Amino acid sequence: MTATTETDVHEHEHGHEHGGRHPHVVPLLTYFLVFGALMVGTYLTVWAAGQDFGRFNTVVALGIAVTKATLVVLFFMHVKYSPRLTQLVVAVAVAFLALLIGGVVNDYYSPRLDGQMGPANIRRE
Amino acid sequence: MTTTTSPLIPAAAPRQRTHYLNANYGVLSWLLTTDHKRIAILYLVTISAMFFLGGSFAVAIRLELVTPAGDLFQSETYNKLFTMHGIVMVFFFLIPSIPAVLGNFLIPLMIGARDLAFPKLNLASWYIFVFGALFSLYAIVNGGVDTGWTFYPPYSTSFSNTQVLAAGLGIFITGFSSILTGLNFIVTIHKMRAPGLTWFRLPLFVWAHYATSLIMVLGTPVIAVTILMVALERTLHLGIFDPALGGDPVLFQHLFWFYSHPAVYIMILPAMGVISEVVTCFSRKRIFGYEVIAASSMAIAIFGFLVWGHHLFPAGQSTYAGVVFSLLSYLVAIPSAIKVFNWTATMYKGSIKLDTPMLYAIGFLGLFTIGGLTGLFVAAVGVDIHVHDTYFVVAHFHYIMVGGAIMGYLGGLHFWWPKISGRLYPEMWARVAAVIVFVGFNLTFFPQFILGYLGMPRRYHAYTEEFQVLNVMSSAGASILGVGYLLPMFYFAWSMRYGAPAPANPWGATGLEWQTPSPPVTENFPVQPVVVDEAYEYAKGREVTVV
Amino acid sequence: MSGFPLFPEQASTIAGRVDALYFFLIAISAFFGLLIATLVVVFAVRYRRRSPDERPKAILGSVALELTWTLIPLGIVMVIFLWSAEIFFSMVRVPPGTMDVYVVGKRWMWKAQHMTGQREINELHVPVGVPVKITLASEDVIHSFFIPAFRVKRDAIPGRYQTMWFEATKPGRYHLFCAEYCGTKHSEMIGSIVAMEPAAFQAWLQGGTGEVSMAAAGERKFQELGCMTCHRGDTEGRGPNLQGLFGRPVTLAGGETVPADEGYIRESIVNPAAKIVAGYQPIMPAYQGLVTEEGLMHLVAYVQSLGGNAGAQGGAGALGPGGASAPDANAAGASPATPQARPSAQPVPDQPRQ
Amino acid sequence: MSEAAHHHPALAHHFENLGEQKEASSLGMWLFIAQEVMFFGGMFLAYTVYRNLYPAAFAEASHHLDWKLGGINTAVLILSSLTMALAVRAAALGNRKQIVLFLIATVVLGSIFLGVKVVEYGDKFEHHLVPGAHFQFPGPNARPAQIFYSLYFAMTGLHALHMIIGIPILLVLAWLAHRGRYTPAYHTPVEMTGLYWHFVDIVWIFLFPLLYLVGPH
Repeated sequence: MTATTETDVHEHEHGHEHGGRHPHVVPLLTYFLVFGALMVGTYLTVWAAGQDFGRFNTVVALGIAVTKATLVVLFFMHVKYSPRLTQLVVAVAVAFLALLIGGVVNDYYSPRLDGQMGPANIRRE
Repeated sequence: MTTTTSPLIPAAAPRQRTHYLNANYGVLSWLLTTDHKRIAILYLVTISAMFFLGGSFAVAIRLELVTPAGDLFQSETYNKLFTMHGIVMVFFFLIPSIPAVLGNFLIPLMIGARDLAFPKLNLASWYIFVFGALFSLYAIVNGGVDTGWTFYPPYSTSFSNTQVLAAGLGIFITGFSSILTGLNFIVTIHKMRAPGLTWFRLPLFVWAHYATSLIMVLGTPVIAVTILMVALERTLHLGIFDPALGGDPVLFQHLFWFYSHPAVYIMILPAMGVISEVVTCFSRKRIFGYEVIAASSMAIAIFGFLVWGHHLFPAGQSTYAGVVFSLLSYLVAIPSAIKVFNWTATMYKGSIKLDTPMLYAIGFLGLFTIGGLTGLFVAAVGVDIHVHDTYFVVAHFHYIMVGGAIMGYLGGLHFWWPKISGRLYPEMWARVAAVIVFVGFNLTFFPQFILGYLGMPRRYHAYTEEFQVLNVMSSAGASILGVGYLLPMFYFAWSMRYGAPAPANPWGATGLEWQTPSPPVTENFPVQPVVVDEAYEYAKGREVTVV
Repeated sequence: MSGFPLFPEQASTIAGRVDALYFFLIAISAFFGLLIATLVVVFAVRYRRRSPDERPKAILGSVALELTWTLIPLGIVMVIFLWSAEIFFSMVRVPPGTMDVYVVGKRWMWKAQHMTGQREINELHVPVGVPVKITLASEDVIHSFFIPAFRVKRDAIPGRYQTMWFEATKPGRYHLFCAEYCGTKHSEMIGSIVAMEPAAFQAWLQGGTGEVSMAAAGERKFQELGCMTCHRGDTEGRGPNLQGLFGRPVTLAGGETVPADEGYIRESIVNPAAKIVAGYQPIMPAYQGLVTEEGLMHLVAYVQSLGGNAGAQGGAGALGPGGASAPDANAAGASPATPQARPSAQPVPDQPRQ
Repeated sequence: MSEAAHHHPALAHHFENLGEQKEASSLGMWLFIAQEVMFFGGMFLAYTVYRNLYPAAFAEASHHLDWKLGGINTAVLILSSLTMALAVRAAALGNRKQIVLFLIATVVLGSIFLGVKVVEYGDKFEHHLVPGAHFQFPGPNARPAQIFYSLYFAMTGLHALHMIIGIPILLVLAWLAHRGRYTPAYHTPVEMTGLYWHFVDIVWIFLFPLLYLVGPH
């Protein structure tokens, strides 16, 4: 079932040549560098947990985890070389996750005026 | 979207033309089909069965509420009735109805594709849906579940001894059917549009389903994991919502409504897509404000995720969060209002023919407007404190779901029935049914607004005497509505056998799906169509001559 | 079926304001509903299809119209929003000087108790013209204390206190419903609120069944559970001194300050380790499941009666370790063997005072 | 249209060519992963809320977890992510022996991970740290700690379930690769399973610090 009229109307927005295009092959070195970075990241996570950054412990731990995750997404999952649509899907997923967690935790942390005890009433010095 | 002289339709359609219905026979040809059109018929049969099952529960509820004392059923039975009415109607009829039946059938046709992106996944979605339905039927047969369709802990986790696990697993499984259908639609709409079919030439039906699919893919997993946590708490005592351990039942409500509010947009957006198609066709005019309506669909899908907190106003949510959710709920009402204004403007200076689909569309406009406006009442945090969990809210969401989604579904079913079945349904009977549905619906649910503000709470097996008259009116309306819903089943079945054979384009509509013969051939388009026109191009008068 | 009401009574200060917004909303809905309905009907009739091949002119849209029916509805809904938010704030903010009532929702009945000890089941007598603050608790599932005539509703959630308030304006007997589905007899968990003139209410209060006041009942419970072994009148006890605690901010071990309201006191009894007062050891056993909600309310009322500005926030300096000298040295050293997670049913084993 | 692409057995009838089919599959897989993000997101939300409500109890409960085993598991899973990526790369280059080798390596590493989990779960049963009637936890933080362990078992259990689903798929892929099914022109299943496996690894990258390393130990 080939297209009837080979009019030039045949414009898909992602203009790629026909036939199985050769996928982008990531060099070995990149993979091993990323792997190394991830192992260092794991060590850092353990090390950071031992330190006492006060309230920033969670922020540091999550920061390391997010960088590791970004490395995996960009290089192992090829998002760095993927079409913009795939990158958009990743962004939307992360945004909605943030909306879910942020939206609900916000309720626990906004003040209550009915005088009832809630986490929001705890004023951190 | 028409090509000039279309070579698509063989001149004289011979009687024994093969199409997707008679391409092959036998049960396996249906149960193992990957043709999106046959899968749509499978869904049509399944959800119609679930609709009448849910409807029977509704009839039982209305019968019970004729008398103030709960004397028809025991309270346990009544609690199971309204719970199962909710579960069956929401998860097994309203959410799949338009996307799985009309969406599955029409999206490939409307974008000029041969099938959805993942046909096997489409069939798998139907099996997952049926498998989930079986779980819920098992729960219903084995004593039912009495937690309300909302499964609020700690009642659902530690106090109810009914089939909560089976019903929960049923919903958990069926949710994946919804996710995979949404995934299928998004990929199809992105990757398989006909040449020349740019995003702003797409029919608004496709836009509505694209927005709905976003909600399905991003929202449904949240309720899946929530029901999973309730199931884990009931079976393995993983006490996540258990107040005795310091767990917080309000956290469940956040998680549940994070999906369940966008779910009401899953129900209404496809109906809006149908209305856009029907109103333009029967006014024979370009849609008024195409880009605005398409943008409104997307805005509703995205804003829909920001407003779930209005279900928690009296539930101990923090004061400021409540006020913020009230504000956001008002912002999400604006796109719906814009759409109604645009549809009305489309009818201006049109050439309007009041066939059945248009009757349903006009009914939708009336009822959805009332539903949307009463949404302003329940979004007002001050008023909602009074009307929350009363019959005012019940009336509000029935106006949206029954007055909006089901009217849209029936309108769409009538509009595309010739294309689906290759037969014309009896016009007179269909118009009678539409009027009965409209009258029965209003008599059923309008009194409930008054009952609600009087303070009659939801889910009450017995109520105080002063509410009886309005309840009797509502039950009377329900019987009329029931008749109105039974009629289509008969004359649609009748038309399969005795209906006049349908031409390719009985309504003279634009759209690629009307350029294939009725019913379409298995591969939809003998020749890949190329789109040169804008959406709803009625003025040029070049649509295909009616065969 | 005598005549049936179409509109609920207005019997509280907030009812009039809620109804005013309700009528405004009805007016808006009626206007837009009729506008759309008439337009649709008029267009359907006036522009009905006269000949089969009629081709109306294409009208693509008009930015002006789109803007008008975006901004006008937006303006209207903002007015509604602000109006409703203002009503909500006054619903939530408890005025000072309220008459306190403790209500416990228990599967399928409402148990109310006045500070002076009167207990009522599925009924609540309140004086007209006096703001009444209700502290709601639930012993099992989520219930919802709903009085249609007063236009107020609040969920009773197990594991925490919820407060609501209202001020009756008209004497009479009004419906009380449970609005959150709570199981088999959800529809029978109803009752009535009896609003009375203040004088009549006082007479009713005097005629009570001679119940001991909540504070007294709380004190008896306090003795019975042996709380005084740690919470002593002076600053020697292992637990914080409760004199004048109620309503004043407390400094916690982590440096945060928390207002000592009913919810804080209840949580400190049920799950004490959640918030440790600065300078004290987390040695208090959890009484979750050992004290009924009513018992907890009695204890809270008792602590409230120990002075301190009841209900007012802030106030005197943070109650912290400054005042109390470190609990006697040996107690801090050899922290007594804390009982198993589930202290046995009998009252707290006597702490051997080393 | 290159003729070879036409008659490739894997080209479905409704796609123009293999490239378009692969893009559709890739978009479909990424949408599935977006859905999985929200699926795990619900549990991460519960974790976030309860950790904020009971910070001390979570820290104390977390100290009963063996962070060394958790650390080893993290390293094992990151290594399996590497071998998976190398398998996809080998498929793109058409090196059949390497595909099979790396897929088997990924399966082995995944099994090691699950083995360590079995050890950990067994240890929890011994120490009565499994929520329910027999849950025992010293000190006043017993109840919130039970919520921590409920979340621990729910999240790591769901994560392990995803690995239990992934491993058979990898074995099937290894078998098909061994029979030469995947070529540079067509190796979509390997790539899609790679995306799934990397996602499961990312979930663990977050689970490890959030469950095992709460508060200074």
